[in-house]
Amino acid sequence: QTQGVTPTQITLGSIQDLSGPAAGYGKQIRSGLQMYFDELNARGGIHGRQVRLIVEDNAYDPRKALLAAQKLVNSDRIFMMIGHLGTAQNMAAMPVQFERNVPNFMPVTAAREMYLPAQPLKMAFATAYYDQLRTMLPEIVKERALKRACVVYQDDEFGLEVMRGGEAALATLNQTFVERASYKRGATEFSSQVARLKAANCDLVVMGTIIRETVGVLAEAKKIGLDAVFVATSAAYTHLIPQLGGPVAEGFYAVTTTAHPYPDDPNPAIREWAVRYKAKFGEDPTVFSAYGWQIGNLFYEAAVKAGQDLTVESFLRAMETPYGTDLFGSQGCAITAQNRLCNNSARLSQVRNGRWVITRDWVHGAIPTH
Amino acid sequence: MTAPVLTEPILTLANVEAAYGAVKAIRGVSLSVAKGAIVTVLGANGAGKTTILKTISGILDPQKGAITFKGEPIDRRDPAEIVRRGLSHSPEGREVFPLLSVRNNLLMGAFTRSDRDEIARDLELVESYFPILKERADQEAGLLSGGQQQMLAISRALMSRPDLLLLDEPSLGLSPKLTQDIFSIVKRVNRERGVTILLVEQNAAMALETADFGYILEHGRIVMEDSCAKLRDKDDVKEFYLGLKDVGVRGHRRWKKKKMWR
Amino acid sequence: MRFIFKTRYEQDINLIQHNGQLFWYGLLIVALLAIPAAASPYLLTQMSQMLIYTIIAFGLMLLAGFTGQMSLGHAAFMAVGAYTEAVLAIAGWPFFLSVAASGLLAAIVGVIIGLPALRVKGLYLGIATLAFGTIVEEVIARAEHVTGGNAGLMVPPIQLFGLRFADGPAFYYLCLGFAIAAALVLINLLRSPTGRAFVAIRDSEISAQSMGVHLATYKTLSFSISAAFAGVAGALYAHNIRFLSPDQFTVVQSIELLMMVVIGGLGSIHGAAFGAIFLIALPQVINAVKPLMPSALAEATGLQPTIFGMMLILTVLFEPLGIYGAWLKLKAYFDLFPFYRKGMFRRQKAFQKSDRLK
Amino acid sequence: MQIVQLVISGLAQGCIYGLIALGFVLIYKATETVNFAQGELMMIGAFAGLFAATTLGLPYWLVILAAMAATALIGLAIERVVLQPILGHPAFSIVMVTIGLSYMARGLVTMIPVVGTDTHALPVPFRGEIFRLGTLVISAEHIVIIAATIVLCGLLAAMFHYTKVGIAMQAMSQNQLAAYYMGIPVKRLSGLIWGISAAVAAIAGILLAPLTFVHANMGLIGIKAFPAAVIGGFTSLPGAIVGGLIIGVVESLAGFYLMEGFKDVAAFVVVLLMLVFKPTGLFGETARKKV
Amino acid sequence: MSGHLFEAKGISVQFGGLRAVDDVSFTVAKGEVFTIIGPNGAGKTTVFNIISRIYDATTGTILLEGQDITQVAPHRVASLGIARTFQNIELFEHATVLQNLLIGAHIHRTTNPLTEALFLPSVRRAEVALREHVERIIDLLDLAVHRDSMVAGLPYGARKVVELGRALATKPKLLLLDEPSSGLNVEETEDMAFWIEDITKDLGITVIMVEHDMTLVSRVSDRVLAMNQGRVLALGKPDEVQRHPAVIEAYIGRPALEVVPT
Ligand SMILES: Nc1ncnc2c1ncn2[C@@H]1O[C@H](COP(=O)(O)OP(=O)(O)OP(=O)(O)O)[C@@H](O)[C@H]1O
Ligand SMILES: Nc1ncnc2c1ncn2[C@@H]1O[C@H](COP(=O)(O)OP(=O)(O)OP(=O)(O)O)[C@@H](O)[C@H]1O
Ligand SMILES: [Mg+2]
Ligand SMILES: [Mg+2]
Repeated sequence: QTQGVTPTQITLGSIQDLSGPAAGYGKQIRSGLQMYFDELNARGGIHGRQVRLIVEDNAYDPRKALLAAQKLVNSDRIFMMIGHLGTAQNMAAMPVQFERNVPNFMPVTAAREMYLPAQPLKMAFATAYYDQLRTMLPEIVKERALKRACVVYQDDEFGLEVMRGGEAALATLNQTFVERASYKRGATEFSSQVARLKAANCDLVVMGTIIRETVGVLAEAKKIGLDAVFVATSAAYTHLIPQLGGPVAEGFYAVTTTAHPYPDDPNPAIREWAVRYKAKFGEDPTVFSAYGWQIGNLFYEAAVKAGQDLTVESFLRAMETPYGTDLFGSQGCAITAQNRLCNNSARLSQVRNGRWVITRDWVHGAIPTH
Repeated sequence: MTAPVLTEPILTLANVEAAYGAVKAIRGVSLSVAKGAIVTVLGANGAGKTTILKTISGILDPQKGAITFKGEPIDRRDPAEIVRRGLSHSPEGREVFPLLSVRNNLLMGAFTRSDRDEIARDLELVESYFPILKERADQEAGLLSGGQQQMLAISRALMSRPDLLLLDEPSLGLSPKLTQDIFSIVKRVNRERGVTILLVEQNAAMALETADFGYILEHGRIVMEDSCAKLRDKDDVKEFYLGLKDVGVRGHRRWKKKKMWR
Repeated sequence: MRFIFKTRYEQDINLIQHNGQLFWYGLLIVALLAIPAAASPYLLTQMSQMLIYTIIAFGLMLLAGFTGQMSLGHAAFMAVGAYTEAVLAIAGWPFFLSVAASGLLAAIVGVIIGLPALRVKGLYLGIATLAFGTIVEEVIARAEHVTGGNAGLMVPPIQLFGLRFADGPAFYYLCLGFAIAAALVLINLLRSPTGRAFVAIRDSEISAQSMGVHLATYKTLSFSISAAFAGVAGALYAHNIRFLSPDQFTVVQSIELLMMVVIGGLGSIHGAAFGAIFLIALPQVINAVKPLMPSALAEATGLQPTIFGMMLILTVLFEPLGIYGAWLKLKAYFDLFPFYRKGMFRRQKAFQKSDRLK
Repeated sequence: MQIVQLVISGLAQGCIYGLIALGFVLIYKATETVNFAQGELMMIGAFAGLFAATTLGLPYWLVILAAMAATALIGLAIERVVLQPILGHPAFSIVMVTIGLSYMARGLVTMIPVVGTDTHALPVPFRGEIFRLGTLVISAEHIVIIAATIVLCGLLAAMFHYTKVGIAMQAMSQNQLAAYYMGIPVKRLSGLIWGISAAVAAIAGILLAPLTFVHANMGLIGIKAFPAAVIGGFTSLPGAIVGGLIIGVVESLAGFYLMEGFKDVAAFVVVLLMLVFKPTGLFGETARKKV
Repeated sequence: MSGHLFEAKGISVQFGGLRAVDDVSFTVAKGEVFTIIGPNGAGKTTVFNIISRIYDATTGTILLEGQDITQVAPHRVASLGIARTFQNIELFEHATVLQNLLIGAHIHRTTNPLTEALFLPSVRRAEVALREHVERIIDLLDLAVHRDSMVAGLPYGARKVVELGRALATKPKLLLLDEPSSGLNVEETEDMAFWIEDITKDLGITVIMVEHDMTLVSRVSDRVLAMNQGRVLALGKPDEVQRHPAVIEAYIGRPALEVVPT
């Protein structure tokens, strides 16, 4: 008998930040997942099994993530960990899961450790920050003929990944960063960092920043007149950037995978989905809601393929077959024994008139092998 | 000494009990202080004298009994409110504001008043009682010597122009000369300003000479009450509180004689 | 009510004062030994975690409760212990050696952090330790080649006598052993001159000094013992968590540690243990009662911090002596049973006095 | 020129630290406890301002007044409900209560439906406006912050030194028992000072909002304000501001000239040095017990 | 009894503009009871604070058994054999009387933290020995009833005794008593006199005392030093000093009050 699977129910676990600094995201991922599974259960579930989702809070603290993972794995006996948010948090939780043969399914973090080193129980969908920049940055640099690239990054694993990705991208062009500036997570004041960038005469600033820091840096840059192209990863691709930044966010670039589901999206299916979401949760969906929904959907498709006899093995076998695009236009999923990442594609968006606009469609990155 | 006209009591305690946690400190104390009088409470160490005063000024809540001040109940009230009704307390252990200047300490004594000129006049008055307070007006009170702090505490209590003044061992740590001064000041304040005074003292001789009426407290109970003139005549008082035996309290005996209150 | 007639001074010194105590502590030990038989693996990890925090609480209680020195940087000691253990375990040191090294290194850092205590007190000391804690956290994040920096560090399981002590009953018993040892050390110190010197410093530095207590020595000693406890606990913590990153040892964590001893009951050894139990059990309890709450509340993001804060406030408000205080009252109630009087534990008015003059 | 620009930015940021530190010092001077929830009061003030500006659509100056009033009321209420019952208990207990309060405030704010865990922007009339002085750039936000700080500090310092109530507040922090003996309404003054320092926090929150936005965790900046207060001596209002400025400038310069990571610990290094070399801070009085 | 146990040579202390102690010299012989009297703020406590090294003397030297101790660290004073009590009582409030006394015996510890952590048999033996030492003091001072009470709850008088006991527990050669009888009534003052006699006669401890109760002073002191405004006013036998006109003028005031029973 597989843990977490009964004839009538599949128990899934997820860990989100529900009270810490990333609680905004955590809640939206939870809502996206919840919406998918509620609708799925109403449709009759998977082979007659209802899906039960247990969400734990990690407050964006790896220690709490670990305890939550222990609880989900050992006490709630979940079948799979799904859509877990945060790099360090996943790193802390994975050993506990793997010891009990509980897969880590599509964590919401674009760190390479989510699929490397390759391991059957790891499955990831998020193009790594590293790869996002490696694929996208040379395109911009060449297009705009930029000469002096700089980086400002959050001083943690996330920021460092961005910085390394940028370095790798520049290496292909025989460039290096002319200035680097970092800040500690939670920082609110960036004058000295931006002053350094200005002093270095940067014309491109790669940003390993998330939301408030992104806007903070942009505002400070505008203030002291640092005129450069600003590019961030998908971590900064949220509707909050134009909303908070207002005019200072105009022209800012971010690498994108799933596009933000605006309520007036040209795609009627997405519009209709957004209406359902708003009816259920009382607020407009965000790109994180979409991630949650996409992860739920991929789980459903694989679990259906795995058949009536749902075990970890049958699920993993089903996962290693190709999957196509979804409601949000994903580039499908092609996981193999060696490659545990769905795909390595990304596109580029820019803030124009207060909303995100895709400026360059999918670029397919190389299949990661490290 | 001529007994002052004893009018209605300004303060009465009826059957008051107070405790620190599980330790009962005073048990069923009843006393009354006539308006305009000087009343003293005598008692050995730990008898509960300080506790009585603390209970009156609201620092300690009584467990039982009633306290009336100027005809109104004041038990279980906020201490600050009781003070505003015209009661002032110079506590055991001085309790000055250590980091405020001497002058500000005195002004805090007049916190409840707003008559600037009168306050200035009272300030001058207490500074004339204790010139050192004027000399050291700008010094932090915490750096005064023990006796100087005592003078400050008494003066500060006077600054509120109380109707009833509670004095807890005012002569503690004062030089013999100042001790005499203190008692004459107590008398003057009482006579000239009509302030009623409840006095707790270890210096029983002085207390009995200064006060009109006295209570004797043992183990939290009042065991004797009488006018001071009469108290001074009792043998036990003479023996245990005044030390009026030829050779000390107990002569050369090292053991203690049991008190027998008659 | 129990009356104990003492005939020899040793009776005051002895660990166990009477047979009743012997019985209850014996029972407690038996229960603790029996837990692995009944508990699920998850519960067992939690129990180990609880024991680990008990060790920290013992140390912090010695410092805050008995020496009167406030520490807002205790997580730093834990971090030093945890990282030392991780690094040495990776280097293949035998466990008992590496854990000793962890305690020792934490103690050394404790001495350094204790140095400001020689010049500043109370609040200032709190800020100084907070500053130190932040700096230690930053150093760990920066020393990437040793600590793995912000990327974190995986900790290998303990190998002892060829056996794996990674988790389950084996690791639990290991923690239990350390916790009992820590309790004994603490009790022993407190009933001897060192412990009394600590208490003296807490109550009046000026007269402690005139009694010949060298303030600097004893304050740093208290810091280092306390840090050593936290260091050893940190080492165990590293194995229990198995993944270390600097953000596990922030100021917030330090504050939670302090919260633990306050809720448990400052100035009592029992209180330390109660506090640790509370800190670990509360999130579990909240999770357990979540299904009973209206879903809007149960899913609210700020539920846990809110309840945490509320418990802290309620404790201080209604039971300043913490859980231990409540426990004492309960005991007194039963001891005195028919004679219990209502006003007995009524709180008196209290008056604060300046800490600036001590 | 570079250095001047850095110093200006540092000063502006330092004023924010100073304003929060001012709140610490106010409460410390009057009650000798440290309010760990000061940062959270600031957060509440910012949210109150946000509500006034967006939902009620008030003009900016009214937003400030409304936020001050609302936060002061909340401060008063907090004092009344959780602090008054333990007034007089050891400072340590009260500190723990304020820590509890800060947890609760952070948690409860996220439970308010519209607010949640999101980040919000407070509309400000002078947002983004800058003045240029040669190559130097000063933003209107910073000028407002600096001016507001100086005025507030002056007013409050005058209150403490020259008014009866101000002296009484100092008195009650030094010896509460004696304060009662003097008829000082300790409870009322304690409420009053909480109200005032909450109002100051609200100002800090509104001034900070354009720089860091409004969100549940914005109060954590309070951790940096501790060193500011300590450097100033913890009992001196101007000291708090000076301490804040020092930290702001040191951070700004350290971030530019020193290696990575120094900016974040600069405040703490400075405070440690201060405690080692001058434990009472720049303006603190040396209090020594006389025996 | 040749040679001095203690000698102060020209000591002065300056606090800002105030010269609290001004060129004071005196010697104390072994076994003597040496009393310092003087008006409030004369600098008596400051002299004690210099001897116990809480303050640094601005000028002058202090010698114990001929050895210069002007510069020793404050915590070393106890092991040199000097113990003191405080004017305002500085006890360890949240410890029991027994623990207070045991802390007093701190300098006689024979164990170290390492052996204590393990509570080796040697620690147990040492603890019992310390306890026996302390119990003798408890017997001497009649403190048995308070042995296990928290100091915080004791009445003022009892605390004075505990403080005396704590000072004795250090086994001093020289005991400094700052106003031992303040706050005590006649009977308790009497006890104090007996104890001071016992301490000097039976334990051979030399006593320097600051005191305002002239009866006690005359009864126990061998020599008296009168100070005023930091300077020496008179030095000699108790009755000589008490009759000294300057002393009467500054300190005693009119002759001690005689309470004549009417
Ligand atoms: N804070 C306290 N906690 C517990 N018990 C106390 C406390 N204060 C006083 N007591 C007890 O209450 C009793 C009365 O004390 P109180 O201070 O009123 O005595 P007193 O007559 O003023 O003595 P003294 O002459 O020493 O000042 C004493 O037995 C004392 O032990
Ligand atoms: N640390 C200090 N700073 C400033 N002045 C001080 C300090 N210590 C004492 N003084 C002053 O020195 C003088 C002597 O004080 P001291 O305490 O020695 O007096 P004392 O003789 O013991 O008086 P009392 O009998 O009142 O206790 C006083 O005027 C006091 O204000
Ligand atoms: Mg008394
Ligand atoms: Mg003196």
